[in-house]
Amino acid sequence: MPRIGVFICHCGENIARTVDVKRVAEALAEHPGVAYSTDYKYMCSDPGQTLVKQAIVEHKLDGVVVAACSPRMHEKTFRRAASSAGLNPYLCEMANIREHCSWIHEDREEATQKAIELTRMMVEKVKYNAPMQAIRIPVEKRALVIGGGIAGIQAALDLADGGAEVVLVEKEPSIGGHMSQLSETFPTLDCSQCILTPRMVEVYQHPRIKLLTFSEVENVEGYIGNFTVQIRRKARSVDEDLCNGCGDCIASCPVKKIPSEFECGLGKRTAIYVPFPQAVPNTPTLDRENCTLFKSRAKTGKDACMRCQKACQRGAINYNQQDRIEEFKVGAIVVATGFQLYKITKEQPRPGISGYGEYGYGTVPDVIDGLQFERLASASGPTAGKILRPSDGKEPKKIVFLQCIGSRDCAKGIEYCSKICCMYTAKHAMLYRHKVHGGQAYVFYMDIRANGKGYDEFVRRAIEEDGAKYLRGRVSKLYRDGEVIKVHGFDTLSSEPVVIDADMVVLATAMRAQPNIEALAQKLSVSYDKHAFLNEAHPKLRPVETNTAGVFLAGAVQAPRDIPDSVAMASAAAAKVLDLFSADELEREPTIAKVDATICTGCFHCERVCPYGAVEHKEIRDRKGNLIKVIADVNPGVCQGCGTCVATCPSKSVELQGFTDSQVFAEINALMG
Amino acid sequence: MKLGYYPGCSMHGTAREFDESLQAIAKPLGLELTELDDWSCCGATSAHATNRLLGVALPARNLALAEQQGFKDVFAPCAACYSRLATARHEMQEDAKLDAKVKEILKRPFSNSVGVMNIVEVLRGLIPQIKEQAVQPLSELKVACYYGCLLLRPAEITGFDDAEDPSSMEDVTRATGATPVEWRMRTECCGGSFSLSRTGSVVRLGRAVINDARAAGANAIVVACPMCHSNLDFRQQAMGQREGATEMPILYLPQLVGLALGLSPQTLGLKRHFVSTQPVLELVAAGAAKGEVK
Amino acid sequence: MKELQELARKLLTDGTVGVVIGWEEGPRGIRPYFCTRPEDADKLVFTPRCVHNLATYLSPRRSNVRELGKVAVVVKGCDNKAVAGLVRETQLKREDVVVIGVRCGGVVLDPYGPAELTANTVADRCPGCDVREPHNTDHLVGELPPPPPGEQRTAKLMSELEKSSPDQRWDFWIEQLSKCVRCNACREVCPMCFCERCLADKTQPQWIDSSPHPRGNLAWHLTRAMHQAGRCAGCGECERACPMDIPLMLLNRKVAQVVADSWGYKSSEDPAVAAPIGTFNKDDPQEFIK
Amino acid sequence: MSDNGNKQHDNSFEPRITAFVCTWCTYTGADLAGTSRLQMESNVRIIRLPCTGRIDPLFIIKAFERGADGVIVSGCHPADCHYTAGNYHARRRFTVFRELMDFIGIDARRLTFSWVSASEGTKWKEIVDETTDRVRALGPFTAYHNLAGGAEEAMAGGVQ
Repeated sequence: MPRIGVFICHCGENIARTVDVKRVAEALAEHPGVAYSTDYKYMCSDPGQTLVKQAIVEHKLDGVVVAACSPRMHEKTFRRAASSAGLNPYLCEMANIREHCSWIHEDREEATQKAIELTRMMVEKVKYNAPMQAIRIPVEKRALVIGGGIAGIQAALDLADGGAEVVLVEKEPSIGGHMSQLSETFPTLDCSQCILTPRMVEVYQHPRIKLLTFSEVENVEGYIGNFTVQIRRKARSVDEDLCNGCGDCIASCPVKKIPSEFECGLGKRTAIYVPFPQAVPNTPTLDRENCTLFKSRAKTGKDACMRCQKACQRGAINYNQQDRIEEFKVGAIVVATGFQLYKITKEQPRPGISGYGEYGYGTVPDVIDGLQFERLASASGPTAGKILRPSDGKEPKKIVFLQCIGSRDCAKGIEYCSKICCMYTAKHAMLYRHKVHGGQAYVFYMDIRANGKGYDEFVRRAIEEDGAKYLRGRVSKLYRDGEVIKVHGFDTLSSEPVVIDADMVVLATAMRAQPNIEALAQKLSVSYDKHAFLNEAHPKLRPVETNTAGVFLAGAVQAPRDIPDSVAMASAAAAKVLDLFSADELEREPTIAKVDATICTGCFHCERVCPYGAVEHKEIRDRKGNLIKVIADVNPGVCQGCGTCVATCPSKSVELQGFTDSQVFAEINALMG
Repeated sequence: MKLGYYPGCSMHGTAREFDESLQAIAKPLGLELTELDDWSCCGATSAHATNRLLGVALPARNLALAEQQGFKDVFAPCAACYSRLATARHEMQEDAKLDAKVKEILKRPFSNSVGVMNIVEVLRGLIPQIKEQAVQPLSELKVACYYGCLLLRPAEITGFDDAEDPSSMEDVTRATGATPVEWRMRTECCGGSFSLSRTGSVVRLGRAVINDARAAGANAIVVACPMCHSNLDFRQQAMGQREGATEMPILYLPQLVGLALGLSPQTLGLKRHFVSTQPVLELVAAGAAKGEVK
Repeated sequence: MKELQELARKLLTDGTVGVVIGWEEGPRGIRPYFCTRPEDADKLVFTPRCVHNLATYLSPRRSNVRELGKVAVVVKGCDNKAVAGLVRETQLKREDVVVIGVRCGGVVLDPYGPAELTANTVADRCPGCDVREPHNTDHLVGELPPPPPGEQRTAKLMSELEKSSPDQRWDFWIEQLSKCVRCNACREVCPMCFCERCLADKTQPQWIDSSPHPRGNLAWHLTRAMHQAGRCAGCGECERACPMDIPLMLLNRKVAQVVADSWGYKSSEDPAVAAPIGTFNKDDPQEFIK
Repeated sequence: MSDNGNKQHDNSFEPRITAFVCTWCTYTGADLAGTSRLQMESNVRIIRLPCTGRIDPLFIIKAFERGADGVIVSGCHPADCHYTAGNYHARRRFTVFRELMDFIGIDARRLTFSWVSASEGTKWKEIVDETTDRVRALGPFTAYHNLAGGAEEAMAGGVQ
């Protein structure tokens, strides 16, 4: 006869108000197999847990059912309590009589009856619970960091400084990300390059960081502690080991008019190029799409030009370089792939998102986006830090900033706030005023969201010291009228239409998820929201973890983030990884599938349905070594415990520990009441 | 394309030339228009301004007729009619209570299955046919495409083009060989039904529209709404086009298409306007003289 | 016939196989025959009375068959789908078996009954058959006879049943299934029932009541039909084997129809064609889910 | 035997409904309904499983055998499965099973299949209330419960 203890929680008044807890405890005391049944005000409290522990010892309990809140809330709590009293933690289950009973029913009689039945069901289940041991898995103490923006750089450095090996993968030719394009940063106005480039160099020089630029994640297999990742090293046509970064090839390149991605189209670059002077590594990359040689190859099959090869004294230029795949074993993955900016134009790459034709972006040259303004304001930018109109190079005397371009606009398909635009617009207004004395900046905003340390003070400074005129309202349209851009807006605070003759307009565009991030997320089995931002495991309590164990998030891949947030997330993710690496082995919940070798016929339906590829083929041989049969075998490190194999197996020769057929059967049987 | 044709009051009255030009281009473009039997008022202006239920029930009656008469789509060339019919369809879809109430009033079976189309939408769908049938190059003609308000708004009801930055009229115009100019007042208000009650406002608004079109280099304004036409054409005199400013001809979109198809000004009702369309016809002739006639 | 016998003799003589599984004339009619000696090859026949699906002897449950050496099996197109099924589900390595396909013009309902193939005697799976000439075989013998006569009776019965009310269907099935004596002939004859221990024999927990009463019978036959989804070769052996004449193929056909309508899957002779259960499309139909 | 239990019964009947739900979406959605204090019918008993992929048609058969008048199966929306694909496999499985049940003559209205996400507490309430109302109108599933059984007949006798 089992000896099960039943503990009915009042949850203060939360349960006891609707459920007659005394009656539940009494009813359960009569239930076969129940050795002890009681109720208590707060089971999760210290005395409550003590009550459970004492009962386990005193009544020699071999199973515990706590009827209280949702197991999602306190299952861990009570299993720990059971464990400390010497009972295997997996012999403890919870009946949910709060969320699923007292909170959703008013009738006391009905609720009490239901609570009794729910608790009985769990008692019946526990009778079939088996002691289980947490699973131990070895850990590969090397981390993969995907993305070499500020978040990836921070994570890589923290990890490497903490003693871990790091593989840092960046898809562009240089690390640095969006931050390297910025002029100054809010709220301190310190130069972005000045604080970032030393970090980039540190990454390059760190003995424990392997930096792979112009590379992308091809494939990910395995599980926490034991991932195998394949990295595609894209052919940059330049041998990284031979190149010394002298730049002779760049000087020799005849194709000089390619719009520079780094300068957001405001500057030009050559076909063989480094994106910006401080690039890390300082190794040029050949843009094959624009290279004369490759164009000629595609057209005539013959190589033309070859000037860069001739110019290179190290013989580092290799036109026949191919993409190659490198494989690494890693124990954890930090995803720090960042964001892209919302496209303002009518044509949108993603269905469900629409642009703003009425803002003239792309047709009126002096309407630019925020990142382009950063390049204008940057000392190393195309105008050497002078704010000049792209159309005629004149200094704009009146400038209008429009916030929330794309953000918070359901009609455009993006309802979220991009978080950084209020701040960088204030910064732009300030920088503008510092550079164009006597200039006037206007800002159209919906709300000012300046909720960081020193942020609101910063916006106030833009308004009060630098005289930016903030107008609360939207702009309906703007168009070129001779020399000026007529900006038609509405000031909702004075309830008046406003028309501004601006020399230049800057649109603060929304932050969007990276294109094709879904493909990477799928490789990592990480879920994403409808905007393709990757999902954290818990919005409050597990903000940098994902639902895939061993995969962590840092920066704007998860949601719009500014630099301080991204860095904080990166350090948090690094700390999580170092925590993971601090032990030689990992412990995991033992809710995994197990095959009964005696029954399995090896039809491998289980293998077909397993989302994780956890089912392997195992040969069963007799003593002489003759093959008897090939059966399924579940790799406990890979199995995540969904149980799809169990429901699929025709002969029921695979079981899911913790949710066995016997346990479910017992629960269904208990329905009889 | 077979469509149920809902003329509304204006097509048989002040906007006769709209109707005439539409009928004239229908055949060559393969458009089969069958007038709804027993159609009634769409509820524009008075009804929907005074009584929401009536404002929906009136157009719904016409939609129900169309459904009964077996039409998949109703085509309402008048922008106001289009707006009312499309609004009724939309509101009944969104509001189950209203839907039930209106159906009760209608006293006839109605499953709200009929689509509603406007003139721009219909012609946009016929761009390949227009290009194919065009015999008269309108290459000398620069026109300002004027959308006004009702065709595009509210965006969730009309939905056939970008309400803030539309392009469909320009697309149709390009198909005729004429050049659409870039201008800013395309979607501004013409004053609408205040023509009689607040003529001054209508004149002021209309003047801004015409001036901007002229500044952009347009030889004519193309409209898709009888109200817009009336306000811009009829009120031009009151706008006092002065000091060398010439009059601005206002054409209906099917008139422009008809010109490209080589139809006579008479057939297209081009003689019915207050502002002479002669300058337009001269430019068409100039274009014909320049280019080869197909 | 001669062609088949010659082939079998050759395979047995040159040691390619240890046994050719085919059919022979028995005292009461046609019966399966395990031919292990070249001199017995003349006993092998193929007539419209060769109803049995011999693929069932390839199942790993028949380990005694494998003791005879490498197996050659004679299959009709329908039987061949079961061979493909066994290969697909890793119960059989294709290279471990020599598949001799016979061109078929249909078989009768009963191997011991009249030999003449008419609309009345034809087996239900035959009319409209799309695999009268088997594919993916190692050998293909015989001339292609004319197509089978008659029409599918089950299809008609199925559509009648579908048109009736749920209560009528319930009454029909409970009446039919009440007859079941749980002899397990349906399971034993089925080539796709190859589990070492059938779920119906599992006692901890006992999902399916083992004694022959309507409740357990219903659970058993529902479960069997579910397990056949996308796997049933459609050979009809279960129904033929049933001593109580329960129309079991009605269930299998119904399931096959759902599988075909929902995901466009038809049972195939090609082991490489993925079974519908175990795969999915993200946009599979789901009207029934709220 | 002819009474399939598909007919209108008097109002005093309260159906027993068993819900098999996945822990990540629907169970959490039901928790949210609780946290939001959404009042609903008290006829549903939830059995928590990791994933809809774990839910076996046998569970439903057994539930009806053991006295359930209706069954709910619910899990994560397509593309939201915590295990990436368990719900897709479940969808195929139950596509067949539901049709089969219908073919056997079990009123499909006794079965509810739904996707309820962790944030859809309101939808869960609607599923519970709607299923309860529907099954209440259908009456007790006496046809199934009364199917002759073996030794357990005595046990089953407690239920109509």
